[in-house]
Amino acid sequence: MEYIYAAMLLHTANQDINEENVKKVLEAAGSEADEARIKALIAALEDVDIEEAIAKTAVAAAAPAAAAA
Amino acid sequence: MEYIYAAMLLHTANQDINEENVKKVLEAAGSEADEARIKALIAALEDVDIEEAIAKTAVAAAAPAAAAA
Amino acid sequence: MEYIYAAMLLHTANQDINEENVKKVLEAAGSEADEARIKALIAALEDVDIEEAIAKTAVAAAAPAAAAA
Amino acid sequence: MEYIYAAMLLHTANQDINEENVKKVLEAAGSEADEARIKALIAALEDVDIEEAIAKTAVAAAAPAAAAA
Amino acid sequence: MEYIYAAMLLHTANQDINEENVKKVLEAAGSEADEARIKALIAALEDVDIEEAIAKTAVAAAAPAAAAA
Amino acid sequence: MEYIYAAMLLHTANQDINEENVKKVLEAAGSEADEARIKALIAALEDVDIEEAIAKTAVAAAAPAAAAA
Amino acid sequence: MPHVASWKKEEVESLKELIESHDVVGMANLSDIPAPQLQKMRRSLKDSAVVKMSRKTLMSLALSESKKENIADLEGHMEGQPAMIFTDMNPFKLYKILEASKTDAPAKAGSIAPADIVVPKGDTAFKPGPILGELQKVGIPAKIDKGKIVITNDKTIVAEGETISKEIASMLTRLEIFPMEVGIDLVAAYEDQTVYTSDVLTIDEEKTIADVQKAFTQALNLSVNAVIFNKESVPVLLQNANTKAMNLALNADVLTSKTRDMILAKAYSQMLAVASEVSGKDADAVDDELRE
Repeated sequence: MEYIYAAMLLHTANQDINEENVKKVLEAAGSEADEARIKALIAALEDVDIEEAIAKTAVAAAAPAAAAA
Repeated sequence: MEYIYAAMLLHTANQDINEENVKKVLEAAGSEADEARIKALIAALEDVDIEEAIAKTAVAAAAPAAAAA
Repeated sequence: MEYIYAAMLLHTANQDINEENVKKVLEAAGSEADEARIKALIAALEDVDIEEAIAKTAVAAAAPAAAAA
Repeated sequence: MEYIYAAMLLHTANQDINEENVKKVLEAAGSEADEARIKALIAALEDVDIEEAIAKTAVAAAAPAAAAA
Repeated sequence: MEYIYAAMLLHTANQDINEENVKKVLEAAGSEADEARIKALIAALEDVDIEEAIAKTAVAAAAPAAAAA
Repeated sequence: MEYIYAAMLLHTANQDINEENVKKVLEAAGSEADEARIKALIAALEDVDIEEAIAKTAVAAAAPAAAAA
Repeated sequence: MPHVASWKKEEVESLKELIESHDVVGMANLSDIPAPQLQKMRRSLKDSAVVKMSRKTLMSLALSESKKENIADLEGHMEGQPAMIFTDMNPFKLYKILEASKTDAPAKAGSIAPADIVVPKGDTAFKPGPILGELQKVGIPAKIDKGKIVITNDKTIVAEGETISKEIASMLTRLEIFPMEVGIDLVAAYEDQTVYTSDVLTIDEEKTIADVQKAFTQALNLSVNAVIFNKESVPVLLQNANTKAMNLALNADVLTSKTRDMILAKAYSQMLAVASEVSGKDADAVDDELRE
């Protein structure tokens, strides 16, 4: 999951999620930075709206609470 | 959330969540690294079992919900 | 509500919830400390399990997350 | 939660949530008053309308529960 | 998901999930077979019990919320 | 499930799900390719909107979490 | 072909030609199809399939004389009023189309129930009269209610596979229950050296959709659990990461832009919870605004 957190960190800091940046963050965290995985991540993120993806979590989280009430 | 993401990144990478590491990660992500906030983060996480805290659903405002139910 | 917050603060700090302590906290917060009310509070709290009362608020946990996201 | 309770206490007592006040309250409650955490607390609350934050979250919490009820 | 389907297909057919096989399947499906991504796939699957990973729900996100409710 | 996996692979790779292609993929995966089953699959998939079926799954994904509450 | 009339010879030749010129040859049963309906079906199949009725002997002859391997096996699948169907479409698809074009028809005395025949409870169009006794006689629970004859319970009147009696058939028709399906029954189909029988040709579309969904879910699960990045898994991984980060921040009471309001509200609701316990013991222990 390091890759995902690195992407989220860059996103929150308003930085480009590109190979160089992801690698830099991972290395700062003492994590191995596999080029292929970084590439796959970036390619996958191209069509993804991070804010939207995160917002969906909350929706899913809200449902059980409602059901339990 | 940058500070939390940085902490999650370090935790996932099996690194110590200490001032130096958090700062390094935040800076690599091009994020401002405020010393006081880093210190506060570390202090807040000191007594927390991170694995448990991650898995446990956060407890938030319940009373009004209960009242409505 | 100050009285309750004062009591919770003492509880979280592992201090006795007694007249002297509640008064000290309220005064530090610049709040008026009504003796009779403090006494009534302390008497009432004797039969209340604060942890349990707080734990009950967990029921709707997830709902606010939705709004915040 | 001590820091949060201290802030809420001051807020309820219509006092400024500043370093000095938070520290005073925490110390009166026999709690350790970590400077960094106090600073982080104050920074985080700076632009926050506490009443609104509470009301907003509470409303959100109630909505799904109400729907289910 | 092509890479995943290719891996699942090989797994179900009791074939080794190795570079050569994944490539062969992807090419048969008229899909581009990126060497780096194949390598990343194989590395990621190395320590994974595929049967288990297939069955375990991915949307873990909401589960803790449900559990708490 | 090999036949379905093969079909999904072709679908994801934007290739026609026809006898020839399914057979090619299955054989590349070292799987036996039974002509009748391939034909049955293709006839069955003709009226199935794979994207729609997938979209429904995604919606359902959130449901079990809710159900668990 | 000695002693065979020339029209028969021609018909066999024409069948053989059709066999040779189509990938798929089906053997169907046309029993019980009213002529107008058969006409309609033929018309709707016009562009995709040819339906040819002929004598059994002539069809057998054509099949046995065909050079296509194993096609003679179709002979064993002549049932009722057999007819041959010629098409180039996938035999599974042919079966699906024929099944879909079947229509409901009234029960006939002596025919076999294709499935359980249920008379549903509820109002009927019948006015009170001797029909009540007739219903009861065939085992349908009925009574008079508000000037109408009402069936009181769902009743399975003929089980699957049982023969429909004359009385029941006529009653079902009067109740406007049409339990039979009429259409071209494809008994078997030949393609590429193989004869597929109807049990093999049946497609369960719902199961196919369920399988597609299962495959996708499995692929998504595997991608997420093994942290393999693709378009589908990354949003879920982001969600999971966000949930974990939020859990950590909220449980450790770390104030961030996203957790601040919630943590404040948490403190407030905890205070309310304690206050409510306290006021339950002594209303004077809390201030006015907290009194319930």
